[in-house]
Formats: sequence, structure tokens, C-alpha cells
Amino acid sequence: MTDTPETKPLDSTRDKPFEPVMIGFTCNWCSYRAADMAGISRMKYAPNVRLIRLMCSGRLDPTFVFKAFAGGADAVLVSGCHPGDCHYATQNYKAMRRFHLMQRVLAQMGIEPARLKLLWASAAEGQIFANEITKFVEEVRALGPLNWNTKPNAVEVPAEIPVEEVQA
Amino acid sequence: MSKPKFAMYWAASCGGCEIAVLNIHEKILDVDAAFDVVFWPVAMDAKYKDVEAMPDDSITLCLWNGGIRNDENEHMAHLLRKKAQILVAFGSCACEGCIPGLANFSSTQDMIDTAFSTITTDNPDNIRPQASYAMPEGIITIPTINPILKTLDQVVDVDYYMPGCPPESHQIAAVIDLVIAALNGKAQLPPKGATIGAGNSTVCDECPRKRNVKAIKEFNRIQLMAADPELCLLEQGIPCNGPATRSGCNARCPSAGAQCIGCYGPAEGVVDYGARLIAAFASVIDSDKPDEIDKILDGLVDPAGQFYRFNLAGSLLRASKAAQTPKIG
Amino acid sequence: MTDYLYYPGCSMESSAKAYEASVEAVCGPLGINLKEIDDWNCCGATEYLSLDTTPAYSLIARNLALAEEQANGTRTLLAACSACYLNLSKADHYMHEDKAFGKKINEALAAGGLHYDPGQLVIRHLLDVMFNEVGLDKIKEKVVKPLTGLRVASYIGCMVPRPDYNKHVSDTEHPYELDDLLKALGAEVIDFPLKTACCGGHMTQIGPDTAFELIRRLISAADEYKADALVALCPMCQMNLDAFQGQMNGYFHTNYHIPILFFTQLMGIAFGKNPEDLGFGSELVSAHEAMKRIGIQTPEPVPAKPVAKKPTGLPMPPPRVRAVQQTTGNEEAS
Amino acid sequence: MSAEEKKPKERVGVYVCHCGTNIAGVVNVGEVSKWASDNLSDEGVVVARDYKFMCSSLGQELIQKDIKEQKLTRVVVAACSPHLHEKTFRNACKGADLNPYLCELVSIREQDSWVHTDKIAATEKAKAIISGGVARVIHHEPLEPLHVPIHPATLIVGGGIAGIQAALEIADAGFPVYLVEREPSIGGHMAQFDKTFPTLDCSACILTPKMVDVGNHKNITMLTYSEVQKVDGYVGNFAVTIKKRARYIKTEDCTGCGICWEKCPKKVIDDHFEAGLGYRKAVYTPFPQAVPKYPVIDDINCTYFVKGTCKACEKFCPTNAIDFNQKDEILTVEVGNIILATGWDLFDARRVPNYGYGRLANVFTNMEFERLSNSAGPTGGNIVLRDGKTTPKSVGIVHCVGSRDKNYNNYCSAICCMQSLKFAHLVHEKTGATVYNFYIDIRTPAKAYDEFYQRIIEEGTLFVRGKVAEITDAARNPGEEGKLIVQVEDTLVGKQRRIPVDMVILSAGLEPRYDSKALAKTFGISCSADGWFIERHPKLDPVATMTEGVYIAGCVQGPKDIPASVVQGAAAAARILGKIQQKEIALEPVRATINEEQCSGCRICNTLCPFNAILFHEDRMVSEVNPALCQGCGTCVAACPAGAIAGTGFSNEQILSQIDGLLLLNLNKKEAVPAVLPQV
Amino acid sequence: MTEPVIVSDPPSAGPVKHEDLKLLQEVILRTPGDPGLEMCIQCGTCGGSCPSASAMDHTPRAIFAMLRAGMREDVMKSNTPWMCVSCYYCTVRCPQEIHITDVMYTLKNMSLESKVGGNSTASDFSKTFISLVENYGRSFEIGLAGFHNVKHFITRLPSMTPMAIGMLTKKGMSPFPPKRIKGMDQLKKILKRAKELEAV
Repeated sequence: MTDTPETKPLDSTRDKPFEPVMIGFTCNWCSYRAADMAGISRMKYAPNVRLIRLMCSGRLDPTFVFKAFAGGADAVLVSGCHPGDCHYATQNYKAMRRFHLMQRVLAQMGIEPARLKLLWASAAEGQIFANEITKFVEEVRALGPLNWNTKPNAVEVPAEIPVEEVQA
Repeated sequence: MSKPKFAMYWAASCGGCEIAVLNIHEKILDVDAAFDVVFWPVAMDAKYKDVEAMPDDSITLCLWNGGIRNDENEHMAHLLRKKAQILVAFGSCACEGCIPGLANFSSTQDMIDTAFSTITTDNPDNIRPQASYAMPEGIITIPTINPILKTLDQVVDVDYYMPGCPPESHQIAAVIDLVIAALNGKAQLPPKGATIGAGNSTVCDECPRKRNVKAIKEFNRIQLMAADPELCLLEQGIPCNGPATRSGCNARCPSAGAQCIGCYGPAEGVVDYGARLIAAFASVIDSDKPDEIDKILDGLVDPAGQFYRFNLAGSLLRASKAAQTPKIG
Repeated sequence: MTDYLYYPGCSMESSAKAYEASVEAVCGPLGINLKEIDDWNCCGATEYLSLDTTPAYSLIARNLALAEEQANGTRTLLAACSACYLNLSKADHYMHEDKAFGKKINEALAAGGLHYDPGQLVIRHLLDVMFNEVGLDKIKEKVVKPLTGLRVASYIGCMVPRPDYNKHVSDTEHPYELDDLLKALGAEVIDFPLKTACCGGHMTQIGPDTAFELIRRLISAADEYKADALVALCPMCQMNLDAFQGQMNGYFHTNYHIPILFFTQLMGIAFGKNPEDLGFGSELVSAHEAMKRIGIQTPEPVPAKPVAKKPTGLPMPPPRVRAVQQTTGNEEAS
Repeated sequence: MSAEEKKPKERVGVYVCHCGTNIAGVVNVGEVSKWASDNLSDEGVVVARDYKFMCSSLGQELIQKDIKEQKLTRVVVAACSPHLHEKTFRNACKGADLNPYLCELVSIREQDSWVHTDKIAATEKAKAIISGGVARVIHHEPLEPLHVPIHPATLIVGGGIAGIQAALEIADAGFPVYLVEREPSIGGHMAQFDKTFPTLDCSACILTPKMVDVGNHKNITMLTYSEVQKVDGYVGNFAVTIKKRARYIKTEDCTGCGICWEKCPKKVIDDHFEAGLGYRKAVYTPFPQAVPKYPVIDDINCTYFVKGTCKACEKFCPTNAIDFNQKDEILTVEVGNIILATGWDLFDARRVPNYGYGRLANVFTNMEFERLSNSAGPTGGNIVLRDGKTTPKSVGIVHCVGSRDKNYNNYCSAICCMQSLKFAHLVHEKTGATVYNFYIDIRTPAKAYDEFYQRIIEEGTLFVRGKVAEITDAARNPGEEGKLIVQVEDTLVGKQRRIPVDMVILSAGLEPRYDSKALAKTFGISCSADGWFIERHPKLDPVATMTEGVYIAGCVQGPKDIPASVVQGAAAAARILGKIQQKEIALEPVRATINEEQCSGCRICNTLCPFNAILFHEDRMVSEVNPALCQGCGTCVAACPAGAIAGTGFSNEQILSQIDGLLLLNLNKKEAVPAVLPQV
Repeated sequence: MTEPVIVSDPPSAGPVKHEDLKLLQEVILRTPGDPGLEMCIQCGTCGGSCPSASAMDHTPRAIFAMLRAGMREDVMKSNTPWMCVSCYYCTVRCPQEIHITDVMYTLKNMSLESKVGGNSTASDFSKTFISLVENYGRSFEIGLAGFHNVKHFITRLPSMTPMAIGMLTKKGMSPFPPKRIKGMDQLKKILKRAKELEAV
């Protein structure tokens, strides 16, 4: 069915101790195009970020960020057009405002604010986009896995409660 | 013909919900008339073994109030789920964790330390509760605490949700009327998973305050300012949770001059209550400069507490990193 | 009275005693209470920066740390010497802007048990505080003997208007603060084109030929504009122009005689203070003649050089609006 | 919600493209498609294939065949960027009677095979991307584009050369145009210039015929001395509110004879048309060839308005055309498209303290020089010093004043090099003075421009490469007295020079109009950080904006010279004519909608929309989105605290599911499998 | 001129020897803050603005071009940074907002370290100044000037006498060193640590 040559890959991410999984949100007009530009120019960057295209960084709902962290992502990238260059005039500023507030909330939740990154990239800035992603992956690698775990192992639970002795 | 059976249980919560049920005044007589109360520890004596002895699905309506804090809560949730036909998460604690859920910000150790060794606690010998203790008479045990507080539906399947801290009495009365009517075949129960005893919109829908467009230059604390009694509180920089909080309380707090703190939880279809407020508040901050935004946000003391006061356990993130690493020393 | 932390600087104790005396004499009446930083050290002038970066900034930062420690609620740190003012604000600026650098300097300070949080102090020059905090109205109130008839060149020099990290001054090249202040005292202020040109700085010591040329430019321009005196706000400027004026004259075979005074000395005179208490007489180029002129209150009309006559030709553009203009395009539609 | 209770309700087809070896060389496409069919069946995947070139007609037919035979309800194509082939695959689905919006194209080329080298990691990432696409596509809804009719009239804001050109193009094609101009006459900056580079035509001579054409055109309604106040509506159907300022002249009676301004006793410095170098009266036309010919009374300076008496103009007007009681008029016009051609402002050279403009009399700006050299200007075309009589013997022309300078404007103003060369020529020709050009770089890239540069060198203009450090009247050396000294490093020599001249001309740069940000807000378009309006695409669509129906022409988009402005004006007109001919326009259905039941009327969303698409109904206390105005950015969707706003095409369900999908396959197989994930 | 400018190579337009391409980056890294030096567009605003350009062997702009070309030795030997009077005209006028005066300080630091050049009059003055500060915590103008001028401008001393007398009599300057500051030990510790950190 496929004619892909069966060559052994040079290296595998599996061999490395920790490969962060990251979700990235891009806007349709600048940062997604920056990612396209990085691709068209064959710039190489770390494969850890999986992108989601939004029309605008202003669409970024904090729910998405929390969902990503709760779902096992080690970090989240939010990217949009440069300030002043938003294709929807000023909506990236709203993303920026939310980003600032989210970082505060995340910090209170014990998630290092550095796991949430805001990146402005214009459609022409493929190189910046690629470099920043690689840098971000390294930063997150240094932070270690987030391992968001909402089912922590409970302290030993007795199989049955001796009902006779405990009164509600 | 025997009457339908009614049960109510009090798990990790303050007990206000129980009071709220009694606060429906003479309507409580209708409950008594319509139901056989088979299990209601706060109102009548009962043993767990009596519940265990009941046939499955024998309880028609069970109101569960409180979050799941320890193994006893969890055990009872499973037990009552088995015995009840309709299990209602009653009140904010059962629905979304509420105030007890705020402990999910801290580690179990911190929570216990706070309870047993702060200066307000008279505990000179620093005695800590033990899960089990050998007495001459034998070993006694108390329930074991879970690292994080869970909502009822994180443990068992829930039929209906009734929000509020506590639910408003007029809403409780209306729900009871509805259930009785449904039992008599005179009304239809809403689809499973529905929120009952509340509105579909948010508190602003019922709020009498005047409102204009919003542009927040600074956040204020209501106790530190003379707020305009007519104008939308959020427009005055007071972080009012009303815009994101489910309606149904008749905007009780904002009408009385206090900001909504969000006890009725998220509106229909909302995945994460706090995220809605983060997005909404941040969007209307009137600045595009990072430094200035930070300065404005400094006015929002304890943002996570502001946005998740009632909803932490029920939120996407559920508990802080500290709470996820149980260690009791 | 408003409290200000005060960093006098080394010159105040030696070459600029006139400045020190006159600053003290005029601050009191204006409600400025100078709280000298206890045990301050030299700011290193421009010299230490030339040798070693980290030690130079650490030397400056020790003063900032001491000031922060002794602040007691006051945040403004005042300096009267331009070089001291710039060094203090420079250290604060870079420690703030370059976090790693700030950390490094604090590491050095820690060896002496000190610490400075960049951005904690607002570092300002005395003139800036006089103009923007005290205000000309209050200064005018104190004037009992207007300097009517004294024709002065206001000379600000380099380090107050440039680089002006915190934008305290109206312009980097033609600021109006000192002009306005001297006018408020009643003096006639010429539009001195070299208002912020260089006095020669340390070149008097390391390249006198260059220094003499720089001094000549200033002195000859002041002379050309028929100024009675040149008014400075920095000990180094004053010393270069005053003490080296004679040598400069020798070097160029000229015979200029322009006394160099501190602006506070003239403020003191206008406030009715005794000239001796203001350090008069310590200048090498005597101000005797110039001051005599107002002593007898009969200003001699001096034929002005570039005074604009009634315009007969093409109109000039109106002067620039007096505000530090930010980038354009931000203004809303009127 | 756990996996087992979720019964797949959609039938999804997954198509993995090899793109030759572009994808298949790095991503093991066979493994990926097999994985999708094996592992994503719970999500609804019924078929997964890989193919050499999905975008080929054979590849598209493959998808169409499956849609029909396998009864697919959703399609996921894993190939290149959606910006390249989204339309292709949507059309393919449409061809098989599947709503095109039920197709999702995910990029495993630009975002995967082209940017990664580790084949295993790239293959795993491709699986994750497809898993995300599948999870998302399930929540897609069938959508239809919005069709709206187009009003045939066009609004053009700004009556400079770009606006004039656009107005004539559209009007000549037979469609109505409203041309709004803030000044009393159209003409713009071009009317002020003396000569134009590189041909040295007289600016007025080539401009005035066009102005007259505009004035006489039956399809053009000129609204001079007017400003746009408000824009409502959307592409095809704008309603524009215009304030027509009172001229205090009854235009129906005025013949433009000029007796009023002859008799007016009040002389005012004309800081507009004459760049502050000449005078006009309180009742005036900006220049003799003004279109329309009617004057205006400047009510700020008019003696009657200031003191209550005078009325000299009224006394002498032969047709009784003066009306001191005229009031501003507000009118509303309906148009289908808009061109913004509001032009530029001159950089205020007083901001550069070291150049002494405003302090040193004989420092002039470029605009002042244009008037000085213009035979219709205040000196009758004599180039003289500020004293009004002395001809300069040496002139320094300073390039890049306020441009290419981070202290002022970072950009190159594009026209100054050529303009400065033109000035050098004019000075040389009219005065014979020695001319210096002080430049950083000479930029003469257009047709016949460099030849002009050569000509100026040949004429003997002296070029000094160096940004002028300061201009001073403080003489230092013999020969400098009474002169302006231009101090500069001659960088080609590596030495500081002090060059005494009689006159300095500052080539001040072009800036966005002072009110450009407000204007952008009025029209719902965006400005760059500098303040120039942003085009839809800097190369491929330089005349449209992100707001449908709003076009830009001339310097409003960025500094440019006359030919470029004319080209852009004509191009914008051509674009609009094409739209008008189509009579209606189809809009992408990516829109926000508000569920009124759930909307609490909190008004959080009301300020967030830059396109004014959100209306608040005071009566019902709910907000509503106008779908034709909405551009689909989704900011309000994200901000709605009640969750009452849904985003078509980018809904919460779609994105949350995509997150789940992307994280379904956890590359490093962490110990703790997150609780909220469906188990693999 | 203070001293003849030392030029090691005879004037030549020949190719640059030993291009040291790390030089520019080194200067940038050693300057506090972000000096922006890589952004130089060679416009000459700095050279045009400099009041002491006439004493320099290269204009600042030329020095920046030399840094880019990796001409380490030539830059280290140049007297340009030493002639800088810290007037900051170049810094505020630079269209690329390069912190030129700060870069000059860095170049002085580097030239002293390199030991190939620097202006001995200027660097000696700085060193004398600092040795006084390091010993007393305050500077001492008269002593400094005296010491320095005896060493470097001995022939000019006669012309300086009236001024020196004036300094002592009219200005009332003390010919004795200043009183040590109380925290001299502390200051020494700080400077010692700073020097260690500088070396890192």
C-alpha cells in the first residue's frame, strides 16, 4: 500500500528521557502562516508541538488551555499576529490580556507560568517561529513533565468500613 | 400503596443545604405527605446497615449534598447510587465542590496542618487524627481522607444537578412540586443530566443594575470603596462573578449591594466556569500594554480564588499540583 | 518641607564649595529638605566605567543601596552634580533593564551586606526638582531682588539632558528648564545655542588641546552673545570653564572674561541672600563686575546680536509645543 | 464521558497524502493510515487510505467514490497546509454532494514532514494530528456561504491624487461615487508641489485637468469640507454618516469671482496649503485652481465670528452668496464599497532638536521649499531666505529627517531621495547656488529615477554621505559667521566636516495622518504599529483590507510617490468595479452567533468587536451579532462569560475535541494517563 | 595633540588581517543592557556629533565598521574611545538607538585588558582617579590633578600655577586627601567581589 522506504530512523524520541507534549494555538493569519513559512523553507524544529488553528488569537478561550493541561500537555503555546498587526484590528491584545491573567491563575494552581508561552509571529517570521518552538521545547524539557494527575493515589483505603462503629 | 421513598445525605459540606430544605417552610409538609423519609441522618437516626439492607432502586429520590472528601463519602455515594432511582447532586458542594473544594489548592498535609496547628486551634500537644487507633477496647477507625475533594459526578453517575450555596428555597420548593407532579403523572421530568432549580442564563439576566459597555481600568474591592448602588458592579471595577454565574437566585447578592461570588456555578453548556470569567474579565481590561495590564491585574487579589471559589473541584484542572501529590507525614 | 534623599558627590566637598553653600541656602526657603545619604562614596565619575564595568557599577550601586536602606519612605534621590546624577540613574537603569546584570551587581553588593532593588529610587537632578516639583510660581514668590539687567547664558551641559533615561528633561538638546528658571529670577536669558554642548569633561586632564577648544567654543559663544555670566549646574562644567578659562585664553591668545556661576548662586542672590554665604568670590574668573551691574540696578542696554526684528520676510514656523512628544499617530481625532 | 458509551454517530474517511516524497519521505504514511483505521474506529473512522497525491484528480475521485460508496459523512485529509488546498478538498466533497464544510484538511507537510527529521517522531506526530482532525471533524456542521447584494455606489475618502484617480475610474465606468474631502478643495498634497520628479512636469499642470474632470463628472458627488463620522453596515451595504461643515457660502449663488477674499480684512498665516510660508484671508479658496471653486469662511479667524462685526465679504458679494447662518449638515449615503485614500501628514521637523527647525530661520522643510519654489507660491517662485529677499549662495539638503530613525519613524519615507534630488536641481537651476545633498543611502529604484540621480550629479550637486549630526548658527571657525553650519561625518572620508551654508532644506518624512488610528476604527480596519493601514496581503493584495468592501489607496497604506498612488487608486477602483458587476457577494460562513435564551445582556462582548458587529438591544437586554459584519475572529465567543456565543466553524466542541484528539496518543507514554481522556 | 597616535601598521588599504568575527558580539555582551550595536547602519551621526572627533584617530562609526570587520588589534589600539567625553550626543541622536557612549566604555575596558593599546594619558588618569577612590571612598581633585599633571604634562606646569593657586585659595580646596568613608572595608569587599565577577 505504501512505497515508503523502510529505513531505520536515525534517532528516536523514545530513547530520550523526556519529550514534552505541547499544544500550540495559532491564528489563521500570522502565526499559522509563520508555521507554513517554516515548512516551506524547510526549517527544522522540535516535533513536540501540535498546532491548532484558530481564526485569531482572540478566539483563545482559557478553557482550551486548561483542557490541554488537564489532558496531559506539558506546555501550551499561544501565538498570534504582532501587536498592532492583528488581522482583526486589535483582537490579539485580548489574547495578551487573557494570557497575563491565565499565567497568574496557573501559578496558583502550581503550574509554572513558563509552561504557557505567548509568541507573536508574523506570516513572514517562519524562522522566528521555528526557533522559538525549539527554545520553548528546551525550556519545558528543563521544567520536566507536568504529569497533571487528578486521580492521585489515595491513602490506603480499608476495604470495608466497619459500619457498626462509625456513626454519621 | 406505599409512598415513594425519600433520602437525603450530608457529605463534605457545611450543612447549609439541609437547612435550606427545611427553609421551604410549610412546603416540607408536602414532602412528608408525598414521601416516606427513609434515610436522612440530620433529621432522623439511621444506621448505614439499614441502607445496605434496602433493596436496590428502592429510594425514589435521593438528594445528595456535599463533596467527596473521604472514603466514607465515597462509599456512601456508591451505596446510595445503587439504592436510589433519582440521585440529585444537591447544592454547590455536590455539583462542583464549593468551599470544601478550595482545599484542592493545597496539599493534604497543609490542609491538616491548617486544621490542627494554626494559632486559632487549641492543640498544645499537636495531636493529629489517626486513621486507626488501638484502644484497650480494640481498634477504632475514622474515615480516611482523600488527597483531593471530588464532586459527586466524579464518583458516581448523577441524574440531576441542583446548584446553589445553598439552593434558594423557592427553587427547592419548585423542584419538589415538579417531582411530586411527575410522580403523579402530571408533569415530565427533565432529561437526565439536566440542571434543575435554576435558570438557563446568568445572574446579569436577573440583575437590576444599570449596565453599559465595559472597560476596566482598575479592579477595586467592594469593601474599600463607595460603590454606585445603581450601576453594574463590574463596570465599577468590582470583580462580580455575575456574568458567568447561572441565574436562578434572582441576583440576590448584586441586588443587595454585594458582588456575585458564583455559587450557582456555570451556565448551561460551559465546560469550565473559571475560564469563562478569566476570558471575560481579561477581555475588557482597558489596556494594550503588558506592564499596565499587569498593574491592573494586581488589583485582582487571588484570581484563582476569585474564579474558582465554588468550582475548583469541578473545574478542568480540579486541583493544584500540590494537592495532587498526597503525602501525609 | 519635602524630604529628599541627597547625594552631594565629591566635588561638593572640594572644588564646588560655592555650589554646596548656595544649594543649602536656597533649598530651605523652597521647602526642600536634603537628607544626605550617610557614608556615601564617590560615583566613579566617567573614570571607573572606563576601567572596569562591574566594579564601576558596584561602586555606584553601593550608594543606591545605602539610599534605599536609609530611605524611610522617601523615594526621590537628588543629585546636584550632573555626572553623579547620570551615574546613579545609569546604574539604576541598567540594573533594571538587564536583569542578569542587576543580579551580578547585587551579588557584588552582597559581599558588603548590601542590596538594591532597581527601580526603587527615582533619581533626579536638583534642577528637575526645582522646576517640576517646587515650580516656578513658588520660586518667583521667593524673589526679593530680581536679577533685572543681568544677561546670562544658561548652560546645562551633557549629562542632565542626555541620555535622560527617565525623560525628566524637556529636550535632549534645547531644554527650557534652566532658561525659564533664570527668567523667573528676573535675569535676561540669551538663546544660547551651545546650551547642552560639552565643557570638555575629563579632557582637561587627558587631552588639554581638545578641552581648550571645547571651552573656547562655549566661552566665545557666550561672549559673542554679550552674556555677563554663564550659568552652570554641574561642578565639573563650572570648574572646566572657570578654572581653565585662563589657560584657554593663553592657548588661543584670546582675552575672554566670562564668569561661570552656579544657578543656585543666582537664586540665592534673587532670594536676597548675602553673596558671601553663596560662595561668591571663589570663582577664578571674577563675577565682581557682572554682579556690580545688578547691584546698582541700572542695566546697560547691550546691543543684542541675533534679536529678531519685526518680521518682514517669510513667517517662521510656530515654536514646538512644550511637551516631550511621543510617537505620532497615537492621538485621537480632534 | 467514557469511550464505550460514545457510539460513533458519524462515518469518517481519512486520507493521508504522500505528496510524492514530500510527506512520505519522512512520515510513514502507510503506518499512519493503518493506525487511523485500526485505532480511530471508535471515533467513527470507517475508511483510511493513503495515496500519492491526494490533490490530483485521481486522489479527489478516490474521496468522492468513498463518500458515495461508504456513505461518509465526514472527511479528513492529511496533506499540506489548508491555506493551499482547503478549497480543493472542500470542492471535491461538494462534488460528491457532501457539504464542503464537513471536510477538514490537516497539515502533515508544512507542520510535520518538512520541519522534522526524526521519522518516528514525525510519524507519531502525524497520527496525533490526524487524531485531532478526526475528533474535530465530527463536530463540524454543514454550512452555507452568506450571499449579500452589493450597492453600486462607492465612497472615496480623500481627494488627493489617489482618490481622484479612483473616483474617475469608477465614475467613468458608469457607477456613482461620493468623494469626501476634509479640505475646502480636492487636490491633496500634489496641488502644493512645484515640479514632479523625475520628469519635472509642473505638478499643477497635470493635476488640475483631473480635478476639473472630477468637478464636472455627472457620476461624482463631491463632498468637500466634509468628514466621515460613522460607518454602519457591511460590504455591499454600508451606510455612511458624513458631516458637511458649514462653508457660510451659498454655493448655488456663488460664482467664485473672488471679490470676497479681496475685500476680507483678515490676513491669516496659511499653515495648510502654503505650509505656513504664506498668507490667506479668513474667507478663501486654498489655491486659484481649487475645485470646487467656492470659498469657505474660516470661522475661527473671521472677524465677524470673533468680534461680531465686519461682514465685509457680505457687503461686497455681487451675488449675495454669503450666509453667516449656515450650519453644519449631517448626511447619510448608502454605498457598497469604500476606498480610503486619506494620504499622509508631514513629519514635524521641530521634533529633531539638532536640526534647529523653528529656531534657525533659514532652515526650511521640504513642504516650505515646494511653496518657495512654486511660481504660484508666496515668493512667486523665488528661492530666497526667510528674510524674503536674499538668494542663497549655498544650500544644504538633508535627507531622512524623521525617517529611518528609531527616535522618530523607523521606516524609509520612500520619496525623499528623489524629492531631494529634485530640490537640488531646482536650486541649481533657479539660483546657481552650491548645493549639498546629505544622505545615508540614495534610493532611486523606479523607472528613470536613477538616470535623474546621474543628471543631478552631472549638474554639480555635491553629495556627502553622512546623516547630518547638527545644524547650528554657533560659528566656530572663520567663515562660519552668519551662516548655518551643517556638521556631519563624511563617512566616505571618515572625517567630521562643518559645511557653512545659507539655507538648509530638511526632507522631512511622511507620516500617517494624525487621526489615522481613529479613522481605522471608524472603518473597522487595522493600522500597523507605525499607523499605516494594513493591506490584505502585502504582495498579492495590496489594495484590499481585512474588512470586506473597504479598500485603501495611496499613502494611507504606506509612503509612496505619485505614480504608485495613481496605480493603487486605479487598482482599488478596478477591484470594486469587479465586485459591483457581480451584484452580490458570497461571504465565508465562519461567524459568531448569540443564543438569546442564554445571553444575560451583561455587555462584556459589546466593546470587543472592532467591526461593530455586535448590537445590544436595550429593550430585550440581549446582544446580537450581525452576521454580515462579523468577520469570524471568535474573540467574543471566547469572552462570553455565559457561554452564550457560538462560533460557527470554530466551535468549542470542535476545538476541545481536537485537543483531546491531539493528546490521544501520548508520545512518551507518561505514567499517569490523564483522567479526562478517553482510554486508547 | 596629547601624544602621537600609535599606528602599528603603515597606512594600507590592503586586506584586513586576522578577521576576528567574534569581536562585535564580545563588545555587545560586555556592555550592560542591550547596546544594539549590531544595528549600526554606518550613517555617521555619531562621528558628526562628536565634539572631540578632531582628536580621534577614527570616528566612532569607523570603529563600529572595524568591529564588524573583526579588526581587533586596530580597535584596541585606537584612541577613539579614550577621547570620548561622555557627552551622549551620539547616543541620543543615533537613529538606531545604539548606546554608543556605553560601547565606548566597553572598548576602553577591553583595550586595557588587551594591553596592546589604549591611551596612556587617559587610562592613567582613570587609574589614578580610581586608586584614590579605592583608598578613600571619595575622589580628591587637587591631588589627582597634581599627581596626574606632574606625570603627563610636566612642561605645562608653569602655565597651570595661577590656576592651582586659585584652586587652593579662592575655591578653598584642601590640599590634603579626603577623610575615608566609614564603610571603607565594606566598599573594598564589594569591589573585590565585583572584580571577581567581572573576570567571570
